[in-house]
Parts: sequence; structure tokens; C-alpha cells
Amino acid sequence: MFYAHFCIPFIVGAVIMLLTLLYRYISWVVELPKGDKRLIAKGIFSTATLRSVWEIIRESLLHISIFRVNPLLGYMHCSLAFGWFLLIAVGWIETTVYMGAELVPLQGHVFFRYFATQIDTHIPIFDHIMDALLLFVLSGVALAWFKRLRSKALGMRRTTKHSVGDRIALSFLWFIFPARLVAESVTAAVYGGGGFLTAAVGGALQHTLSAGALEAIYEPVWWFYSAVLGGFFIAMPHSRYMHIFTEIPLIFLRNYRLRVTQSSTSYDNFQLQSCSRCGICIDACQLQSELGHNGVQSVYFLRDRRANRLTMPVAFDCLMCGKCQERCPVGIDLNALRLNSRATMRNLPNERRYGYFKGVDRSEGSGKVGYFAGCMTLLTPHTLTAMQTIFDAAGEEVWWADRNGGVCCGRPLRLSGETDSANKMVEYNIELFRRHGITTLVTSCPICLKTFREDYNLEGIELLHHSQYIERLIEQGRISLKHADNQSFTYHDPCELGRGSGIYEPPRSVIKAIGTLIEPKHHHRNSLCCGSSLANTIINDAEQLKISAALTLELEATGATTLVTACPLCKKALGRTTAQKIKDLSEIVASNLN
Amino acid sequence: MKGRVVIVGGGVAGMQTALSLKALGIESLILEQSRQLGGKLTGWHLLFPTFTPAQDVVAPLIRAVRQSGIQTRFGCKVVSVDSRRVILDSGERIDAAAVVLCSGSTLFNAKIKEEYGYGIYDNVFTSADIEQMMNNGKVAMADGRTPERIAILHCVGSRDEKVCQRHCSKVCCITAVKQAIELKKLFPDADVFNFYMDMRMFGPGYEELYRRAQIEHNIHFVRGRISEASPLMDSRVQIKAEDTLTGRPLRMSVDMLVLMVGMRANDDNAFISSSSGAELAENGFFKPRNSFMDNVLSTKEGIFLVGTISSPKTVGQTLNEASAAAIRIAEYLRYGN
Amino acid sequence: MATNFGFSISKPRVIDMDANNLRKSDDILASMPQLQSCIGCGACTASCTAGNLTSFNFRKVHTLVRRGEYTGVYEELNKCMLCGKCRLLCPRGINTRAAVMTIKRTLGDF
Amino acid sequence: MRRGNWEEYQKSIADDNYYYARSCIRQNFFPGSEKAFLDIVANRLGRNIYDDPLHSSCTGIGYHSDIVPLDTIMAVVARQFALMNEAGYENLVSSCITSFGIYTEILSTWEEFPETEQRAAETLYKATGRTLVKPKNVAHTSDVIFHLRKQIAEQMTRPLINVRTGEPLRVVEHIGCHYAKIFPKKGIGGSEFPYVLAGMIESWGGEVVDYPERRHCCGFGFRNYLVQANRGYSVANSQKKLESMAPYRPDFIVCNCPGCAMFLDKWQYTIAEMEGTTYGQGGVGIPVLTYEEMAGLVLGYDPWQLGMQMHQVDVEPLLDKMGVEYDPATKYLGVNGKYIGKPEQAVVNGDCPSGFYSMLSL
Repeated sequence: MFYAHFCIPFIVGAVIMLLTLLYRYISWVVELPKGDKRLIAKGIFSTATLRSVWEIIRESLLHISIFRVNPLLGYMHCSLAFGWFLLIAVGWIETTVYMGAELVPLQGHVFFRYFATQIDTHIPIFDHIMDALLLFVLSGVALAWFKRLRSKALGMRRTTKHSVGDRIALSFLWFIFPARLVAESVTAAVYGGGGFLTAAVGGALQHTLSAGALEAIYEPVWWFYSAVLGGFFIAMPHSRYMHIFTEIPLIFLRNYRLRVTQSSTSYDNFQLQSCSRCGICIDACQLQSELGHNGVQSVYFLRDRRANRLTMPVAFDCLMCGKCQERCPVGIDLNALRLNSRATMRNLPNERRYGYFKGVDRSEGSGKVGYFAGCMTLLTPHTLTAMQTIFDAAGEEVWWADRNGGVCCGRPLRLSGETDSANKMVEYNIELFRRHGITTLVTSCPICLKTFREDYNLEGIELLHHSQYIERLIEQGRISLKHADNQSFTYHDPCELGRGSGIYEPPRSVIKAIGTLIEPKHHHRNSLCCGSSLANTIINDAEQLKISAALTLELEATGATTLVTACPLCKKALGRTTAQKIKDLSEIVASNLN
Repeated sequence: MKGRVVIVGGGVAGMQTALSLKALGIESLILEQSRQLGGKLTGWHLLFPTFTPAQDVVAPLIRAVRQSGIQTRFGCKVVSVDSRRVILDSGERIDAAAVVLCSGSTLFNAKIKEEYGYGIYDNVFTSADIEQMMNNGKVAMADGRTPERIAILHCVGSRDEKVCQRHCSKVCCITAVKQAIELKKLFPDADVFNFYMDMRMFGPGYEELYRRAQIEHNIHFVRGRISEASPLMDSRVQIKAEDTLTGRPLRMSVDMLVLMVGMRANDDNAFISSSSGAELAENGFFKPRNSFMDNVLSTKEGIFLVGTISSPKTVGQTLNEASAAAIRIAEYLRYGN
Repeated sequence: MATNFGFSISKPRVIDMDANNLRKSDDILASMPQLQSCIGCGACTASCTAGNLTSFNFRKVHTLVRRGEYTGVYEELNKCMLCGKCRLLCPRGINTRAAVMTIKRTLGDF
Repeated sequence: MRRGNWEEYQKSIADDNYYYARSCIRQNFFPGSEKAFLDIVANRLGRNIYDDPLHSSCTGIGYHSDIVPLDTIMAVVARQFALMNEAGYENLVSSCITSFGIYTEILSTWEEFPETEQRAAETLYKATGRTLVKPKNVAHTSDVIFHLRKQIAEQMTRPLINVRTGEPLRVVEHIGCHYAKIFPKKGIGGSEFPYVLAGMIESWGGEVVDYPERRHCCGFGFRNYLVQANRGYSVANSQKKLESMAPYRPDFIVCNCPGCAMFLDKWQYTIAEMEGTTYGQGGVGIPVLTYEEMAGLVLGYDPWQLGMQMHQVDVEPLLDKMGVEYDPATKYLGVNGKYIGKPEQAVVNGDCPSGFYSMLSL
């Protein structure tokens, strides 16, 4: 009994969509590297699976993350996803209640109102619940329409530009629920019944249209609803709405500890397709807000990469400050994906390259503690002398790895995509550190620190940023600092240190040991980038300056007498745009030693 | 006080001096060697760094001189000067309350640097030739063809002991940048190469213009002095230089070679100096009494210096000096010196 | 075999701007006109991490490229570690890291 | 060639009574040239010239190779001047450009630093008992020919004209560096556009070809050619000139410096042997003449009398163009009719001894 001709578009669409999705997911999983498959096998029967289910409920249905960033936007996503889910779920329960154990085909559930007219029993409470859910979804649709028209009203400065596939799918999506409302309302008008919404709309229709007219549009409105649904299902895998389903396997895989690696793998597909194109990353991007660079943000980067038309100007126009990644509601590894795209474009193994490293050792001194200044710190000699003072005060025997010039840590090359060449530096430096027998490695450059942590195998050597090291010296009482409340500082979180390495508190506790810390408007994981990032090779000097000026403005607005940061690049960048004192953390420590 | 202030030279220096004196109520007489006012600027096209037509400076000055009734005599070659009188080659003596030397400087004769082949090869020009061609509205190779590659050589007759011109002519660097941009605008497809020893972008807006020439106009700058020019079969010129930044000799053929001729001291400075007692500096230009306080005073009382008579200068600096000199002359006439 | 006189004829060191093909050089300058604004101060080379360990001289290399001398440039630029110190020092604000990458891409095998 | 400032660079050249100073290189490699010069000046043009058997090398090659110290060469030069004075002459003409440069340089040094002249005079007196008397006029022998070029033109039997086409012969002139590059005022036409050879060529009906590397050194370079390992540098200089002039299709090269004539001639052979390249028309080298040989040909001398069989690059193509009758059979017979030996086949003369280059051209 659950068949009418108008169901054909829906059935065809649903079948095509299911086959497409299955084909994609299965082939992606098949192409996964062996190690990843092993991780899946290990994780599938663990608590990771349960955690994933809980996360799916939170993120894929309720969209808690978006709620946190933007409640209105969160509601919109929640109403569409959770509302639709409830419509399906409650609809299922409804049919089950009506039909008992009888097997109802898919279209029977979806178009139940149509078929329910042939059933004698009637349970009005379901009509009302379903209408309420429909209203919930429709409010989300209305918000989406409104967002298209006026994105700013929803707290978004920019919204994503859509591709053709997106537009087609979006058009279908916009009409699904209004079409459902119309179809159910017409049904209510002709056959009576319906919940508070459909009955009301049906009543209104009864007043305005003749019975004949209602009869005439009865079948077409159901056809329309079915066609819109079918159309959406066909378009969906080729549009941004692919994310609705892809997010689900992604959550499982992520909980099974699959990661984006230096060279791209099949796992990247799950990440790429999980992007909902919500555009939150666009507003996070300083290249957009300060420089007006469009079309380079993560959402566009992912779009281009999905479409296999990623260009170097897009891949390389990114500060990799990590702000977008921090905010991404889907939690996509945006920086890692961008890096392995760069590697795909530019990594060129060259055996002979950097042959000159052989035999180079410009280090001096000896001790269990090694200090790696990093290239950039050589341009901020105050940091170097401050570190010397601190080491002396603590009575530390220090091995200076590169005070007289050394080999780069490799991170800049890695950021430029030249992974193999970067690994030569990794090899060189590891050998150097091992040869000098250090057990602790301190660096004042967050860029070096990040690569030491992530790309170096330095087992047995503790890696510390100088902020952590100084904090420890204070805790251990090896140095003591003069504290004065009237000394006020503001602290800028370097991207590679804060978001990049999760080190937020050590520099703050050091500052607090010396004076008062005033946080700028954006701090911790929301802190701004100074613009000098080595990750970006596209923006020019003037543009770097603009980004830095915006940051300076915020820092100066705190009224603090001294701006403090913990990265030589940030210090250089801020020094260009501020008239205030700008110090590295080590400098304020060295000048306030007891 | 007997006589008027006599101004030797009717270029922008002389005209502005006369006008500034007039404003102070002091009468003057301009003696000009040629048949017209305006001096060297008359033949110039646009002025650096703003691309202002030279006529926008010269014409208003000439008009003002005429309107204010300042007496001007043409065809006067001065053979002797002292602080009380000026003697012309006709033998005429003109009494003067004070004398202002505004006779400027001489463009270096590029033929003397014969290794560049000026006057020998058809497509070797001087900066003055280019200005003239611009004024005439037709810049081209000698046979009328459009140049595809142009070399501009700085410091021709400046900073060169070989031609006894040790001084820097100051304005040629920026003129070269200006002409390079003008040529590039005329011939967008041409490559323009500037060969320089140092880029001396001393004035306001000069460095910015230099930067624009590089970035916006893609003008190539090669640090190295061209050592010789030789003819090629198609009347083009082959030049040789060292690209000193790479330490490699460099050779190229060009369609036009433009020599940035410098300013040298006038030949008659020597006898004006000997007759007046106003001293010359080592480079043959008149020596100011004091480089800080008395720039517009010669070493001889009653004789004043304005413009490039005392050293290479820009138009703006010359005009400033004219006003400064007028005040110093007024003080001199009133209080003596 | 050619006669051996116990010496070989020295090859000219001259940068022959007539023989050199400037197309790649033009491409590089078109994609980053700022490179043309180098004033040869040498700050990049003075601070260079690779230059500290080798004879790598970015100022010289990119000047040669601008003159159409490409031989050996790719290998020379391979000495660069892209650390970016030079970019912090360039008085003309040239994006030196991008310059290295652009030149390599234009001349090399990317 | 375009005239520039030739009028501005004029020097006085004595008209008669020359004291002849020979050239080491010229008398060894172009012995016919010096003989011809003496014959032309004395017998054809009726000038008095004295070829003094007592005079020696000026030691300029040693001087420029850092072997002969300044004081030594000054004494040697002082002796030449003393000999000239003893012979009753006061106009020194030197066959060698380097000698000319040395004489000019030393006279100038003596003028600037009189104590050096005094020292040289003392050394000379102590060593030889002779007295230094400086010449009134020092000129290069090419200056003399330039000075007498119009007179030669009057007696000319074979102008510098291609008899087949009637066109003037295209001549590349090469001036020795030491002629005017040290003291531009001491050379006719100065250093940038010397006129000494161009004047002869124009007077005798030829056309001077200007080419980009005209001013460039032949590469002699003293130490550079003397040390075998450095010779490649010397050759490279000649090669640079030859490559630059080749597109102008010159009929021959004429030099006023014996060293230049030697190297432009012999390095053509070397380049051809080493690299297979020739620069003349028809796959052969460009003949290199001394100006004496040029004057001799113009005046109708027999090329073998002029010693032109001593050249590395065969001169026959040029002789054919000029319509000079010569007997190929007597080319390698000396003045006494005895066979003087024949050079091996050479690539520069169109021969491919090993067949190597002809294989290359396939």
C-alpha cells in the first residue's frame, strides 16, 4: 500500500545517493595506509567507538561547537540537522506505532502523511509533534535564507562563496521543508486532520482555493516534494552537504587516532569532505580581515583541493597561525592538510642538497642543557644575552648549539613544502644534539620548538621553550625575581607557541612573577598573528606591516608599559609597528633578577 | 650707493634674484649673454621628481620679470667683474652697487669621453639631447626606429679624474631615473638599463621615484660604469661594463646609449675670479664664503653667488638661494658687510 | 682528436646580455617586481644562515638571474635553508623567501 | 670607421734622418717586414735611415714580465739614445710597439722625475762610458709610414682593391696596446680611435672595418703567453676579437705591433687546431699582415720577398683578391733559392690532417 508514482524521484535519488556514498567511503578506506587500517581494527571494539557516537550526537546533530562560537548559527545548524533527524526518527516511531511490526518501505516513512489518509486509525498527537518538528526545521531554513541575504546579521562578516554543485543542492534543500509543509497542508485541506501547523495552513488553503483546485494540486505537490528530495539526494554527494554524512566516519576515524601526515593519504579525503563550508574560518583569518585577501582561507583551500585545482598562490597564502583550525566546528586538521598540499607541490627529494652540512659544528661550551637559539634569535641579540644572564644566574652549564651560526631547524623549509630537505636538517641537528650529550634542549624560538617536538626524534632529551625553562628555574628557586606591581606587561601569544604547541601559561606565570599582566583583547587560543609567519610567502612587506600594526594596536590598548612576547619573529614584527618597549620574555627576566 | 645691483645671467637664478630684490625694493639689472631669458631650463622638458614641465617654472618667472619692469640686457658677455662694476666685452663699464653671479655652469661635453662615441656613433645621445627630443615630441633612434633596448650611463663628466671633474653633479642620478621612466613610458616594450656608480637620491621624493622606477617600471639598474661603446653593423651600439654586484664583466648591445652629462664649472669663471678676487673652489666653481652661514656670499665683498655658479644644484635649491641672496644683498646695501 | 697544446682556451666570463635569454628573468620579475628594487646592500648575504657555512650569496645569485645567467643558479639556491632571516633585514622589503622559491620554480624542475 | 677626434690627436713625426730601432719579435717572425721597411723608406721614398748594428733589445718584454727592473731598462734605453746620438741622429723610430711604449714611458718618467734620468745617465756612464742625450723625436715606424702614406700612394701599383669585384678591400686594423693606450697624446688619433693604420688603409684605397672589439688587446699579455698554463687566457683574447670581427667579413687584418700580428696570426692556427673554428671566408683563417707588408704589397713587392710565407695563416686568398702575381713554387725557397722547409697542413688553412673536423661537420 505504500507506493504511489510520485515516490519515484525520491526512491531513485535515495538509491543513487546511498550507492555513491558507499562507493566513496569504501574506496577511501581501502586506500588507507596499512598503519591506519591497523588503527581502525584496534579501535573499532574499544571505547573510542562509544566516544565517537557521543561526539556524533553532540557535533553532527546538536552542533555544540558552532553554538559555542555563534549561538544563532549553532541554532541554525542544530535545527536543520537535529530537527531533520528527529523528523526522521519520530516519523519512524509514528509509522511503527500505526503499522505495528509491518515492514514499511522507506518512502512509506517519508511520505506517511500521504499514505496515512488510507489508514483508518488516527493518533493526533503525532500530527502535532511532527508539525512542531517541521516548524523547528523551517525556522532553521528561514535563518539560512536570511543568512544568504544578510550574513552580517548572523554575526558573520563573510560567508562562503558556493560552487555550482553547492547551489543546486542548496536550492533543493531550501525547498524540501517548505514543500513538505505545502504537501502535508494540502493533504490536511483535502482530507482533514493534520497538526497545529498543517491543519492551520490547510484551513487557510481551504478558504482561498476551491475544492476542485485543491484536488488538482494534490498530486503535484507530493510530486514536487518527492522531486525536491530526490534532487537533493542526487546533488548532495557533489556538494558541500557531503559533509553531513562524511563527518560521521571522520569522527570514528579520528577517535581511532588516524592523523593527517606529511604526505597526503586517503584519510585526507574524509577531512576534506567533512568541511561544511560554514565559513567560520574566513572570519578568523587575518589575511581576510586586515588585507582583504579572499579565496585563500581554509574553506577555499579545501574546496580547491577537493576539486584538484589547488594553486600555489592559494596554498601558500596562509600564515598557518592556526586560528581557523582552532575554531573549525568540524575540527579539520587545516594546517596539516595545507602542509601536505605544499609538500605535494614542492617537495623535491635531492640527495646532494645540503651536502655542506657534513662536518659542520659551530657549537661551543658544554653541559647537559643545550640552548638552541634558532636563526631568528640571532637577529634579536638581546634575547641571547638575556639567556646567557639567566643561565649564569642559575649556575647552569650550557652547551650553545648555534650561537655562532648553525643549521636551521628545518621548520621554514617544511612550511614551504620541502619536507625531504627539511628532514636533512632534522638528521643533522639530531646528530649534533646527541653528539654533545645533552639531556635538556632549550630554545627561545617557538618555530624551532614546534618542529623539535613534532618532527625530531629526541627521545631522552627534554624539549623546553625558554618560557618553560625559566618557569622551572623560578619554581626550583634557582633564580629569584624582583616583583613590582607597578610594572605592567601585556603578553602576545606567538602562534607557534600558543596554538601551535599549547604553551600558554608558563610565559604568563613568569610575567606574573615580575609584575602585572594585562591580557589584550585577543589572547590565549584567540590571540592574533604578528604577520611575520614564515608559513606565508605570498604577502609582501607592507602587508606584513598591516597585520602587525593591527596586533600592536590591541597590545597597546592594554595600557601596559611593556609588550612582551616569546618569539623572535613576533618581537621583530611588533618592534616595527610600536613605539612602546617590546621585550622578549627572557629580557624582562634577565633585567629583574635578584 | 651708486648704481643698481647687477645680475650676471638671466636663467632662473638671475630672474628669481631680480624678483626677490624687487620685492625688497631694490632695483637690479640682468645681463644675459644669449638673446633670451630662461637659461638652461629653457631646453629642458620635465623636471624631477614631479615631472613638472620646465616651462611651468621658467615661463612664470620670465613673465614676472617682464611685468615688474626689471631691466634686462641681452647679448652681454661679461669679461670682468668687481664689486663696484662689471665690464662687458664691448668695453662698456656698468656701475654696480653689488654683483650677483648667476651665470650657472656648463654641461659637460660628452665628446671628451670619446670612449662612449658621442658625436661618432649615431645612437649615442646626451641627457640634454633626450630632453630636446622630448620637447620636440619625437624620441627615436637616429634612423627613426623605435628603440628596444636603451642604456643610460650616469656620471659622464662627473666624479671622473680622467676628465678633471672630481665633483658629483648631484642632479644626474635623479635625472637618469626620471628619463628612464619617461623613456619606458614612451617605449613600454623597451628594456631600459641604468648604469650607475652610486645612486645618490638625496632629495625629497627621489628615493621613492627610484623605487617606482624599479618596481613599477621594471627599469634595470646595473652598478658599474660603462667603459666603452663600440658600433655594431646595424648602427646599434655595443657597450661594456662590469656588473660590480656580481663581479662579472657585462656586454650588451643597445639601440640608444644616453649619457648623463654632468655640470662643470664655466670656463670664464677663471677670469671672473681673477678680475674680481672672488675665489674659486678646487673644482672651478665659485667658493662660498662659508658653507653654513654664507652660502650665497663669494669670498669677495659685494659679490654674491646664486645657483650652479657655486656648485651643481637643483632648480628648487637655486630658487631658494636667489631669495636668500636678495636678503643678504639688502643687508649689504644697508649696513655694508 | 683536437690537438692538445698543454692548455685550454679560457671561456669568457662576460655576461653577454645579447646571447642570454632573458625570458625567464622577465617572468620572474613580472611575478615579483619587488626583486628589481634590490640596491645590492648585501644585508641578506651578511645574515645568511647558509652563507655562514658556504659561499652562497643570494644578492649575487638573484642579480645574475636578472641578467639572464641561469647556469648553476638552481643548485646554488638549493643551499638556501629558507630560514627567512634575510627577509627581516632587507631594507627594500623584498620577500626574499618567495624570491628564492620563485626563481627555483622558474629555473628548476618544479 | 667613423672619424671622431682624429684631428685633436696629432703628433709631430720627423720627416727625415731616422735612427732605426729593431723589434725582437718582428725580426724573428716577420724578418721580411723590417727589411722591406728599410728598403721602402730609404730607396723608394729617399729618406735617410740608419740601422745601427750596435743597438740592442729594449728589454721591454722582460720589463713587462717583471724580470727586468726599471733601473735596468732605463739604462738600456739610455744606451740606445746614446748610440743614436753617437751615430749623429736625433729622430728615433722603433719597429716595436712595446719598445715605442717603453721609450715614451721612460722619457715621460724622466720628465716627471728628473732624478731618475740622472740616475740612468750615471749608470750608463759608469757601465759604458757613454753620454745620455735624449732624442728630439720618438716615433713608431708605423707613424713614419703614416707620415709618408701619400708619397707611397703616389707610387702605388696595387691599391687595396678587390680586383674581382672592384670593391675596396675590407680591412680590420689592430693597434698595439702600447701604441696609444699608455699615452693617448703620443698616438695619431689617440687611444680610442687611432688613425695611424686607418690613414694608410684609406690612402691606399681600402675600407676600414670598425667592429665592437676593435680596441681589445690581442692577448699577448707578456706573462700570460709566456707561461704555458696561462696561454689559454691569451688565446681567449684573440678569440674574442676574431669572433667579434668575423661577421664583418674582413679581407685581412693589419697590425702595427709585431706581437699582435704574431698572435692574431698564430692563435688563429691554435684555435683552429684545438676547436676547429676558423674565422675567415671559405673555411680558412683571416690573413694577418704587418703594415710593412701591406705597404710592400701596395708598392708591388713580391710577397715572398716580403716574407709572407712565414705566416701561419696562408695569405694566398688575399693575394688573389688583390691580383698579386706570385709563384707558388718559390714560396718556400729562401732568398738564396734553398728550400726553407714547409709547415705541416693546418686546419686554419682549410686542411683537416686527421679528418676529425670534417667528420664533425657531417
